[in-house]
Amino acid sequence: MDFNPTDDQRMLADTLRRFVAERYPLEARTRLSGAAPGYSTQAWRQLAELGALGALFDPELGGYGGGPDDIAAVFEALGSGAVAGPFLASLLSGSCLASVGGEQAEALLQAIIAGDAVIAFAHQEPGSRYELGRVETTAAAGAGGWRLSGAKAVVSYGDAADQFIVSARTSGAPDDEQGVSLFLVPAGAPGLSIRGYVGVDGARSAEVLLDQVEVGADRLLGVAGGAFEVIEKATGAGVVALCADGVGALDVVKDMTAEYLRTRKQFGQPIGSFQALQHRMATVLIEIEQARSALTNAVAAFGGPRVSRERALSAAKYTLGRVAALVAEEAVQLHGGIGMTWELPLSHYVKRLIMLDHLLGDVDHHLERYIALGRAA
Amino acid sequence: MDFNPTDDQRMLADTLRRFVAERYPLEARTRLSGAAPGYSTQAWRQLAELGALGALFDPELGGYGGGPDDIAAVFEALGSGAVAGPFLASLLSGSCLASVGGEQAEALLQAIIAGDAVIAFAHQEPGSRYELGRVETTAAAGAGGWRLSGAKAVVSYGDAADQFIVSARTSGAPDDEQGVSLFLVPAGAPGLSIRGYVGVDGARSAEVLLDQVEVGADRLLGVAGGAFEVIEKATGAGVVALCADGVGALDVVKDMTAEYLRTRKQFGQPIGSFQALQHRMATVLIEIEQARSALTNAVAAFGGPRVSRERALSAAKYTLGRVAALVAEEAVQLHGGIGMTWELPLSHYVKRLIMLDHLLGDVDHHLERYIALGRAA
Amino acid sequence: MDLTFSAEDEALRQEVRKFLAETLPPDLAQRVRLGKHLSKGETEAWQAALSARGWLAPHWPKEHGGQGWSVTQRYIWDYEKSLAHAPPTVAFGLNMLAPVLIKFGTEAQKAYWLPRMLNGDDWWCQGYSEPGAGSDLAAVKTTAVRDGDEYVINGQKTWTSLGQHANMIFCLVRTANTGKRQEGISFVLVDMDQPGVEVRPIITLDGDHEVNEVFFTDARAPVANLIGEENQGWTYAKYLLTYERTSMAMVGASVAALGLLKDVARTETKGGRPLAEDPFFAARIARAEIELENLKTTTLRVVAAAAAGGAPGAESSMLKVKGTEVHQEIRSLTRRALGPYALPYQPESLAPGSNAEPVGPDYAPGVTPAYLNSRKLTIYGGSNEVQRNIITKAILKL
Amino acid sequence: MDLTFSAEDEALRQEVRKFLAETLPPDLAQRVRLGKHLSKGETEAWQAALSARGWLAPHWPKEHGGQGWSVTQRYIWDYEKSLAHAPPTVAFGLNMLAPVLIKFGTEAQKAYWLPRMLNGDDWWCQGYSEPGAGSDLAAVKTTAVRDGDEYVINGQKTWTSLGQHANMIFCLVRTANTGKRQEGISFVLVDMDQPGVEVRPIITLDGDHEVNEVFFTDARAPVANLIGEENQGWTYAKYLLTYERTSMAMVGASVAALGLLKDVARTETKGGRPLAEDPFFAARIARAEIELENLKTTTLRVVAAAAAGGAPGAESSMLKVKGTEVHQEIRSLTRRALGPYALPYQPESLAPGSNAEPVGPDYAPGVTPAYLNSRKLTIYGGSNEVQRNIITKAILKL
Repeated sequence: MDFNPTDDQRMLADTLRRFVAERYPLEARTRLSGAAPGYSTQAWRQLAELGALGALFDPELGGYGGGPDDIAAVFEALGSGAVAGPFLASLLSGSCLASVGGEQAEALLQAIIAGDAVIAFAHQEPGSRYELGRVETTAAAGAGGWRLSGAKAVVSYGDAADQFIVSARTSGAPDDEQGVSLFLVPAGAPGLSIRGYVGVDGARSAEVLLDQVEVGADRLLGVAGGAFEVIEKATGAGVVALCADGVGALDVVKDMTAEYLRTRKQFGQPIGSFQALQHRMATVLIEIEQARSALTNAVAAFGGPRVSRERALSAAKYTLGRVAALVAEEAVQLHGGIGMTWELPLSHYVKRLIMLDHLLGDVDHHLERYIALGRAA
Repeated sequence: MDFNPTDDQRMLADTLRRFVAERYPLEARTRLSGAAPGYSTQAWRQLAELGALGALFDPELGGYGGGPDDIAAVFEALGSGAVAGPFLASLLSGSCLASVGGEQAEALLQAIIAGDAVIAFAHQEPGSRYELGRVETTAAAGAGGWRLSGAKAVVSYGDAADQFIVSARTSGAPDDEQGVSLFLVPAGAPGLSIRGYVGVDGARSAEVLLDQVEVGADRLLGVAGGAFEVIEKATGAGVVALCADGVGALDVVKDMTAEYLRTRKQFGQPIGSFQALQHRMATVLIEIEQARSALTNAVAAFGGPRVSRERALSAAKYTLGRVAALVAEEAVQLHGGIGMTWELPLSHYVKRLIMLDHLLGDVDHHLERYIALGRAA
Repeated sequence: MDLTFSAEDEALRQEVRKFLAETLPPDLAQRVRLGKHLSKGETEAWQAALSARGWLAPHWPKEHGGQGWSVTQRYIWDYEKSLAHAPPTVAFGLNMLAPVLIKFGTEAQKAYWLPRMLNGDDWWCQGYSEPGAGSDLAAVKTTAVRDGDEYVINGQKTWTSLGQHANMIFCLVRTANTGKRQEGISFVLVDMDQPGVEVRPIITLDGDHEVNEVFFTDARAPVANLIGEENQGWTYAKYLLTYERTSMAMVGASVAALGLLKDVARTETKGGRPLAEDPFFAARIARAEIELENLKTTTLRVVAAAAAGGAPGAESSMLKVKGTEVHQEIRSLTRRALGPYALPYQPESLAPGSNAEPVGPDYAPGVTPAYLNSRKLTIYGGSNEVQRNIITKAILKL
Repeated sequence: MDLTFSAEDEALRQEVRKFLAETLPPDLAQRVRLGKHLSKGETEAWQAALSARGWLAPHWPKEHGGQGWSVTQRYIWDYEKSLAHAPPTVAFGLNMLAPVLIKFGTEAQKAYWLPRMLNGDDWWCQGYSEPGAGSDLAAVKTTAVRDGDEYVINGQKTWTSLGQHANMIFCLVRTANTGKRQEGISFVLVDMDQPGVEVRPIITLDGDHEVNEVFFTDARAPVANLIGEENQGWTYAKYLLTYERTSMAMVGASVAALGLLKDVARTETKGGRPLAEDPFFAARIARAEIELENLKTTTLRVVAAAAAGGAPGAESSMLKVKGTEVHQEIRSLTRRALGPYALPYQPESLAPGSNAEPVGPDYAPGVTPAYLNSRKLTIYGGSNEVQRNIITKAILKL
């Protein structure tokens, strides 16, 4: 039993933290987020060189990590720096490419790892909420290829992407898990329109419309109609990443709040000496440990059989959603008025923690999923 | 707008409180609860003479009250004294009798009001949980009467009753709202067996088995198959009573806890000076006001159309269940070890408040019912 | 027990509804409902419409241009306005300064300032909080030094809502340093259109510019602008803080917000069906609705007690705590209801007069900002922690 | 990161399971599962069976008859025992006094008392709390005055668990009144079979007789029964309080309780279907289960840190707070699950050896008492309020 990261993971995390703190400060990132691509492409390249992307993928595929603990180590470091950028997008797309395999996919994966390509994962739709199997975008087979039509919603870094992995229905009803396929679509494809915007959490996303977008037959990734498993797997990796990101941010918020309680004085004494605040801070500390444990459980179950893996993932995302909201709201309240201000770095962590619940499924979605998976088991 | 009880209601409540405090102390009641009937029959008669039962019923039926605010005034006084006895049973049965009307019913009602008869309401069954329409006990029509068979669960003061009002199915499936009928069954009827016991809240109840119990045709109360509305109405009155009982008990628990915080010293100061406890006590105080308001809402909606009436009743029972558990648990915790002891009067109020949720529907039942009624509206 | 309003009060309610139906432009109400920001002009135009009807300050005595409404009538008025999504009136002059002026001001002060409020000549803001003071209002450091018939003011105020629009500010300033901290504070009206007053924006969590810092550098105010007696300002400040506390329950605002939440939940889908039908989410809404129905009655009980002459003490603190918590919960649920579309940050859609096409449904842009903004409710106006202290101390009398 | 137990630890787990399967009578396990009370004899017989296997005190060093198990091995042992619904061993001697004896006792004391514990010769109880002291353990008023080679003891202890069965009690007594309150306390072993010791029952909320008051009136203890040095008892008491704190997370007990809850929810019906399928109730169970799964890992992280030589500080307080809250929640849900059958009070069904026919399902009699009894968890063993103070102070270092 060993709950510690490996030396490699620790070193990478330290390197990333240092790079972000010294070379890529929050202020600069906030400024850049206002327009596409939303981040410093130079810093992106440097982060890739440091290994932030390679660590997300298997050595067989050109990476040097790829385990759930590797993913967690990278994203915890990113979360503690509140770093925005297409990390999650790269993980999701990269995971899909890794699952389907083949020459084209592997080449793209290597481009992602090198920081040369940004591939967005265009799966979620305006009406799908967090359901993985609900896809209304269609792909009709035609001469020599496919024609895609539909709308994709809140696609992470959709306005920074060179290409998209687009899920589309090739058969079945809108909520069938079967019948969903993945396609590679270049950002410049005729009929594709992209509306980018910054999110409340400082990361960019985009609405992506596909109006009769034509792609060649070779742009189908994997088996037609069989993408659900690939999507679920990628989403699982994404959930680990978001939970780790959340744990990283929680630790920072904890430290900021503890420091504030220690140093801020009111009625002539540090506010941390007020017992009512102490007891609430104790809850914050306890729940952050629970969140960390939930992430650990998800990492531990990642390599196991589907039901226990997915249940642990849903339990983790549920826990992180619950704890992140609790801690974010308490941090603001314990800071008082100053906690409400944009200028304070805390606010960026708080918004990120709150928005965590709106990415890849919220607490209700994952609690219901946890129950349903348990019933099916 | 006037939130105060009438002078009559206030006088009656004061009289009841005084009687209970001076003539019928908790200690005596606890001792009596160990065996049937579970209360002092002398005190019961005196309470009837003081008007505790008459106030629950309409003047047209021989009472001198009968409004939801009358019911609330009586039960709030009883709750503040933690008085056990077949008050709820009398209200439920009396409400049924009042609904069906007729000579027999009115005579029985007058006997109840006078304290001469105790009639238990045998409706709930081992598998019905809190569903009003689920009745598996059957009544088969035969020559000159009915034959009843089935099991009735946790019948309030079933081992103190002279007679029972028994719900039984005369047609339909086990969960049909239609097809339920009410019968008057004497306690000594052949085939009727009663197993009485004291409850955690100090009130007695009984399991009642009916094995081919025969009653005459005249013992059918109201229209065959049409009892659901009567039962729902009676249960509504019961919900008002329980909520008022809870509000009465909450106020006492609040006072006991405040007194304890004021007088108990630890680490050299009154524990009420510890801010963490102050803030939790503030929550207790706020939520008790919410519970009182929920009762007020139920009383106000009682005479209105069915859906708004039943929603307000369910909202009130839900609120009382939530607040009662919160306050009971906080009261024990704020008292510390001494709050865990049977000897402290607090413990009896705490158990009563916790058990409130197990009578006539718990928080989940009533929240779901509130939602379902709103959807149907 | 009688929970119906009197015939007179019900008649007023009908009159209010008729007035709102006739006077409140539907597109303005819709903008308020969706959390869009109003321009200074829009707020002023709405206040002028109220003033024309005599209802800009109906809680004032008739002699000062109000209607002398009872606490019940004011409750109905506030509630109906919120329900109709009417723009909020700017409270600092009408609801905060005016009662102090009426009670403690000179005849000249009343005669000058009150009609100007009704005319919309002044936009008032509040100079109470100072940096680092938080809930400790008596920690006033801004100084006012007498110089002939003027005060010379130096220092800094913060959390000054809508200060960017204001031309006048009422301030707590320190005029003496002897005795307890609560002594030596004075209550002074300061013109903001002078070189010694600088307003700097504070951007809040939600990205909005609502509050400000106000810096005084040798700013001047005539001694005629002193309210009441010098060094007695704490008394007036406290009076202001205890005035009209039932409004802190935010019942009307929460009923309106709950209406939006239900609309969103009926429109958003989950598993192909309306989110409102999902058992988990329906339960979340139902719990909030029940709490709000209870709170409404708790508030009315305090209103009724106040109408009968009782002075609400700890009760108003209870209303503040529960009311703000319920409101936050409703705002939080609306954010949840929105799903992934809670994420896009769309300040351009919220800007006054904007017709920007929203990302996601039309109600999307305002939802997360309203949630984030609502976090202030438990901090300001006496933080909920301070209110909890008050609530328990009132019963424990320690 | 590697979350699997070592092969050696896993082997122990299998060995434990085998032992429990062979040794623990199923009807006894069922009685424990349903919250029935065990007789003194049943507990002693079970302890004798453990002792025969050498596992009554496996956490003791081998030289004293233990197994010298690591913190991980002890975790596995405790967890598996709970899961199998084994009767709890009486902790006061084995887990509380013994570590103090081993660390601070004389050779003679160790040689005499430790084997007697393993033999079941003594039933120990704890004399720490005093009336009115609550969480303030240093407020010791019971006095011990030296009289030759004996102490003469006067005073009162309370909350003495299972004192009615005990023949020995270890006490904190005041031997000096100078200096700080923590000074002048001594740690003494007192024979209860003497006229000066009287035990009176305290009946708890659930109607059970578990705790007692113990009165000392000129009771006597030989000076040979003093542990360590006179007036240094506070040191030993504190050592005892920090020893083996991961068990306060109650993970095994909560997993067992959750199993019962799920069984009840599968058996009880709502709307004609198993309660476990009701969305609300399923969510209640799932939330508790997830918290428990998280807590399990939080506990293992502390165990791993302790195994690596770290001394748990605020972590054990966190485990205590969360563990007791999770356990209470599970007990509360089980009560809810039972519906109307939570109401009957059935002490006769819970009495040792009883075969009384239960009212309602067979699991009914124990459920509400277990819920009520669980309320003590957040009060004793250092109340959760005291633990929260510790947790935050550790990070704030104020």
